[in-house]
Amino acid sequence: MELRYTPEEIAFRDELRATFRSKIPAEIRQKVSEGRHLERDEIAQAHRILHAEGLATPNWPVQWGGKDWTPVQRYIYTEEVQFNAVPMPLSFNVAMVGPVIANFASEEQKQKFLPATASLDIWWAQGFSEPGSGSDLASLKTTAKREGDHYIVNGQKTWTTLGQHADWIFLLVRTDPAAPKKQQGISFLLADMKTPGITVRPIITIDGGHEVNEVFFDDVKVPVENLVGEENKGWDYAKFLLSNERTNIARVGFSKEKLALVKARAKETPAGEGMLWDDVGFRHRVAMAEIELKALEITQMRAVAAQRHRAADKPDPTSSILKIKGSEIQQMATELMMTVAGPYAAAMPGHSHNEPPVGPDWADAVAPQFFNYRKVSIYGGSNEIQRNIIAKAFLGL
Amino acid sequence: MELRYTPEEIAFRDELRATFRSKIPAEIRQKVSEGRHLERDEIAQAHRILHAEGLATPNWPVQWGGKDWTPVQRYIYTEEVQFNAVPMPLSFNVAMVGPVIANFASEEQKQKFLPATASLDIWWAQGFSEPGSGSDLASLKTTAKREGDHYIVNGQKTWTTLGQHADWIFLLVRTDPAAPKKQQGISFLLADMKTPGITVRPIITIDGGHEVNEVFFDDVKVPVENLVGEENKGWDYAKFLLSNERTNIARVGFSKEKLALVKARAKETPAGEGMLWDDVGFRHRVAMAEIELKALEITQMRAVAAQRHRAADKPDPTSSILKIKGSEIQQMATELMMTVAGPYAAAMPGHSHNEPPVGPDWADAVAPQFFNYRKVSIYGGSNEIQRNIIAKAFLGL
Amino acid sequence: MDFDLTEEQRLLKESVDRLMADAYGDFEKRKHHQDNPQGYSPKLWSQYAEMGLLGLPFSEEQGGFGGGAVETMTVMEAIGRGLAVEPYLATVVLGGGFLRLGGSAAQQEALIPGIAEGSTTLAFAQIERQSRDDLFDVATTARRTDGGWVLDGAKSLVLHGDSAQHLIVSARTAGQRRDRDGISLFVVPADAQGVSRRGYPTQDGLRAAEVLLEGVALPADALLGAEGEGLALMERVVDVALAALCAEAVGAMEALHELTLDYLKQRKQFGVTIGSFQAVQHRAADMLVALEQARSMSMYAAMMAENPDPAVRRPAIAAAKALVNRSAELIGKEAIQLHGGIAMTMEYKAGHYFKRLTMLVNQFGETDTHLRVVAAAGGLSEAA
Amino acid sequence: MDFDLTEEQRLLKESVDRLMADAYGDFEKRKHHQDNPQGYSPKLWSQYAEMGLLGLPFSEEQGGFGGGAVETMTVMEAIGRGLAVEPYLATVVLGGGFLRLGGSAAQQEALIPGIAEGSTTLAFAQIERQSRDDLFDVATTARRTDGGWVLDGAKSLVLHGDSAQHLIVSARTAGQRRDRDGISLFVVPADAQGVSRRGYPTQDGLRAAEVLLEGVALPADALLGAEGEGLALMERVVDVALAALCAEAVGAMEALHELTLDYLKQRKQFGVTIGSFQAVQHRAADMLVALEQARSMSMYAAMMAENPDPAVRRPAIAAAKALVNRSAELIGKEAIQLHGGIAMTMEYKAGHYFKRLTMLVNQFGETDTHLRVVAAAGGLSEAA
Repeated sequence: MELRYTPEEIAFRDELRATFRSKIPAEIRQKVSEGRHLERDEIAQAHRILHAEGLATPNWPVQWGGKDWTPVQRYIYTEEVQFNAVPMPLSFNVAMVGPVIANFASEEQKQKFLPATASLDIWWAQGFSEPGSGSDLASLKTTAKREGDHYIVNGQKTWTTLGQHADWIFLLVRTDPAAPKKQQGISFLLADMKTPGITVRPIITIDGGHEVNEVFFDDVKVPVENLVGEENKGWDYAKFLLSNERTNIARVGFSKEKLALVKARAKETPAGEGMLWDDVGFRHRVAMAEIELKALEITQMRAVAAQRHRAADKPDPTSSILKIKGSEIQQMATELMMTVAGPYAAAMPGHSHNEPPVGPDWADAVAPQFFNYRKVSIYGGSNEIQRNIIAKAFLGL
Repeated sequence: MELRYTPEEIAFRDELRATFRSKIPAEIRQKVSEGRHLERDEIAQAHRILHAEGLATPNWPVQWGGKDWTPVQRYIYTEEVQFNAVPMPLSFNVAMVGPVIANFASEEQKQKFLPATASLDIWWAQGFSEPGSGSDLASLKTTAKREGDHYIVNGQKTWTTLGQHADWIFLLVRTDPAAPKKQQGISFLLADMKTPGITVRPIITIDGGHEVNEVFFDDVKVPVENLVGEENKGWDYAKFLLSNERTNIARVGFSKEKLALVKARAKETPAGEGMLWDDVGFRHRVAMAEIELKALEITQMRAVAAQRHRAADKPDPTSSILKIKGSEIQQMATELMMTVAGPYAAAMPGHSHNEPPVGPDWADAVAPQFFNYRKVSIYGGSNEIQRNIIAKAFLGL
Repeated sequence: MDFDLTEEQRLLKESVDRLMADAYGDFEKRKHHQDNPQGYSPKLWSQYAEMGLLGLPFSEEQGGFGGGAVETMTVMEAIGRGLAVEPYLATVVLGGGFLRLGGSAAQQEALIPGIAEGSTTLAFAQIERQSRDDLFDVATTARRTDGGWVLDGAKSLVLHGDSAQHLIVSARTAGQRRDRDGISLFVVPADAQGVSRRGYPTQDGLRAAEVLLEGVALPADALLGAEGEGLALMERVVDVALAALCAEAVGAMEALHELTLDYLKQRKQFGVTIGSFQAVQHRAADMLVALEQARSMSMYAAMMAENPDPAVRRPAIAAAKALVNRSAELIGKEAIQLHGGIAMTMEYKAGHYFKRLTMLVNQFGETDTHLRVVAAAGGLSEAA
Repeated sequence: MDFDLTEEQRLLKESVDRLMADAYGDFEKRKHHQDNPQGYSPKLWSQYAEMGLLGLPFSEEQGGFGGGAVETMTVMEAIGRGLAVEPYLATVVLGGGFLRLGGSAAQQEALIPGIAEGSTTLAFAQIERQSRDDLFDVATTARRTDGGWVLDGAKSLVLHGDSAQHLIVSARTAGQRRDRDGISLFVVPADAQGVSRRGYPTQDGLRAAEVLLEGVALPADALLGAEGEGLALMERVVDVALAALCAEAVGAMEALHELTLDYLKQRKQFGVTIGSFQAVQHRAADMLVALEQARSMSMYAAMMAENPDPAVRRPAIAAAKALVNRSAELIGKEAIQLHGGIAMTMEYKAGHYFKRLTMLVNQFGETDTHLRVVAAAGGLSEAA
């Protein structure tokens, strides 16, 4: 039993860290650190830098630009991306549709899509959730009817993150409404967002950000050649896709970065006779958050180390634990930051860049991130769904 | 809207307080305050003193020794009993079987039982719970078969508090096993504990105390004249009985007394460079407990004041709230006392009275009370049942 | 002991509830109100005045209707339920509180009638760049001149300070920045020479302003209350405001809880309403417990808010706010979680309640600040 | 990074688990063990010795088997699962820890072989009437005499102090009661003139003793470690013990969680198993989350426990204990609540786990004490 990284792993980490810090523009990293939304160009710029460094798609098959990393190296990579406030390479491309195409698509599709997906020449959106589906994803209603060489797609997707920037969308559609189970009769399609009949409508979230969208499909003609794998087998590919989020689910690196920032800012925030950091109650709250995070980090590492002993396609019993605790700690960190900002969190972000900030420079982004981060216990399988999974699958209740 | 008591109510309270403090022996009140189990004689002595003062059965009909008090006065009475660490008059007599007899029994039964019940010449036990019933009381299995002038009772009761001291027991039995609903076909019987076939077996709880018992009924002959009210209507009387616990359910007086003691002891407990009371973290915990208790007290008072507007037999929508919060605060108080006792809570109560205590005189009773008080969120309808009630009856879920 | 509203209070409640239902029942209307330059609807504000809400807490001699903290509680609860954006707290509770409790007869005569009829709005300018929530942390100075005062300094996050006609400003007339003595209060016309303001929206949909005071010359009678003794008055008025905030929070929590219950009864998942899941039911029950505890403490705060003895009043109000904060946090977060994604959208009302509750929790000091007050007083005394 | 046990460790785990299953699988046997005068079974203790558990942490030169903190963790987890009452912590972890880390060669030679073969038991006598959990709060004195020492004082709650042959006693050789310097440690034979002991059971079914030291004359070589520098050694050994307690807690929580799951699957109410209620399921899931977090921190503690640098070790161990405490409180209370009445009875095992966990939470300092250590160190450093 050994908690420490090997010297090779430390060297690997240090090299990544140096690359991230030297190559990714400081302004972008600062925006991420302060919890501000990035522009399309900033996301694309960071992604393309990582791609140029060979660091955008490490989890892909080597022949398509992936790395033959160990589970520990993959873990270190994710940690360091988050800890250094680097924008994650676009997950719809890198963690979702890319691996599905690499594993299940035709050779022709791979050639057509994978290089452009890796380089972000195609920006993908995810079309899974629907207004009525919520945590019951398989209840989706969007239909695709085969007519000659095309599917005619009708329906609505929602919570489509960054869909306003997307060139293409991968989506689940119902191709056999008569299938006996709702998980059957679903297919996995790829569609060009410029296809007539696709409309994107922004959803503004309570933090004021435009991160998600509704996407409407009105008699949209999708060529049959854009079907991935077999018709009516789409649920299998979706499950594969969703299970890929696993190693990233705890977001330990994010919380580490955020708690470090909480401490740094608390040390320069006057409160009472000294600094906020001198307040015992506050320090104990931070300490408890750091302790929970340390425990989560080790729980995560245990899961990573255990991958050696498990077939890649077997579900990881700890992923639900990582999701629940990880989201709780991320929310705890944004709450602690609210305490640091104090009354100054109340001001809205300046409408003009010429206006001086209210309170510290970073304070206006604190409340929006606190609001925004309520999502982390809702999306990706809500924490209630995770508890159901634990109870049924692992506790046998 | 007026929170304060009227001058008359304050005079009433002060009079009660003076009576309790002057009449009930200080040693008994101290044992209650320290959370120690009382002997049979101590409970009986306190009960009889209250009875002599006319203060054992205030909630009974006036003709049977009750008081024509307002809801506020009744509330003050309960508060003061608890706040002054006076043993409650035996609830099986006073709050349970007495009111049932007074409301539903025959005149003959009233004459026979009520005076002796009030004076504790009969010590009653409650025979409701059964090993398999738990929170589903109506699933009880103990049977009573009519044979001539007797019922023949067979079955087992459990959690029979202080049953080891009891002269008589009131119990629910199934007289019509064929009734279509489990709540039907239940009768309410009174049985002399000396009747052949009744066996009492102690249950020792994790605090080491002997508070509860199992009671076995093996062909026990109970005269038909000991049936209360109508055969097969026992569930109605049981519901009436259970609803009588309402005004006492929050136990605000208990928690007040306990938190006052936490503070008093913390002020004389050395910790760090000063006293434990000087520790900010500890004081904030106590403050939060006191605040929750103040809120509960007002919630309780609101329920009491609202009794003016409600028919006496209508269920009180706040009683489940009072039960949940009241039990949480009682447990919080016993936990705070554990912190005050610190390492000295670990020692078991001295086996001989000649042995000097380990740590402060009171420390040996702290852990047993902490253990014992886990029961308050379990009994009397567990907090889970209370949440079910709130959800179904008041939230319409 | 009595928790009923009087007949008058009941009528007041009914009419404010009706006003709020008309003005905010359709959630689109709120955005409409916010689109006005001052961030709220002057027309609606006139309706407040017509209903007598704006003169409510002032005595009849002062030109008001002689209402007390219970009346304020009633109005603020309705404001909380409606998620209203009018400057009732800033003008009537805070500004009005300073006039009622510390203003000279002349100041009262000059301003209260205008408040009552809706033509005068006020704001309390206290927070500074370094002060956080410490009322006594005042760097703004007031220098005595011939027959008057000159104020210099900067104030932050002045609630509705961008549209108020008069600001109640805390300024130091003696002592060091964090001394408890030496703070004085001034009534500053917003259009006085040297006052500049920058208004902006707050995270919860209200308005606030940064206020710069550069050599603002004021007459001698601009001083409100006794020179150098402003802290005690501020604490008193802020306690009144904290009680009002407790009531607003209770109204908002109540509405948010109802909204959540409605959603749980309608929304289906896996073929059944999500309200039929027991884990969800228990959490909705815990929200009710938290709401009722908060309601009790809001009543407690109302009954204690006008107590002039700070040794009795301050721990009581602090206790109320601490508990209301805990309940607001629980109910706010649980409401969002039980709703799921829909509550994360601007279009739906739940998120806005959550945002208002979040900001309200931190208004005039976060929970630990209030716990400190209670603990420093040795806890809550037995006296009810 | 590696969380697997080595082959030897796996074999160790299997054999301790088997021993515990034999000795404690039937819960009646525990009472039987406790009925012995020393509060545990000497026969079972011999089995520990035969299996090599008692010599485990000592180096081979010292007469042991060269195990480390991971081996101790493995044994303590099994002890926690079994709810075992043997003095492993007192004798091997604490007593053995002092000998290993601070004892002279002569002291090691004199005592370690006896420990390893099961004939020598030890106890750590530290707590005093006023000290609570402050290791540096020592009123007991050790006076230097010709060629030796004389000890005077009283020690409380000496775990297994009634049956131990030797006590490791903290006593002040210089300075004031709460000075960090001037504390020395002594090996005191329990039968030395002037030592009197009163043994009693503890709330969790173990044994402890009050120890009176009246003019106890000791030879010069009774001093363990450097004169006046006992605190650093105590902190080091107590950190090893805290790591062991974390492991014991994890074992107990794991067993208690399993016991609860079994009950939830069997017990029926309203016609169905209570484990089919979703509210119950979610709470059982939260217990698992708490258990796994605790397990991670117990591993962390094991990996940090032998680190000689207190600046690295102490915050890490304190962090582990703080988190294990939180988990133990949650799992203990929830296990009782989800069981209901049955868990309140002496006859059923769950309540005994709860009692052991409750006492364990407070052993060597409650949660706040440990949070203070972490916060004082500026938090947990990034170094894993």
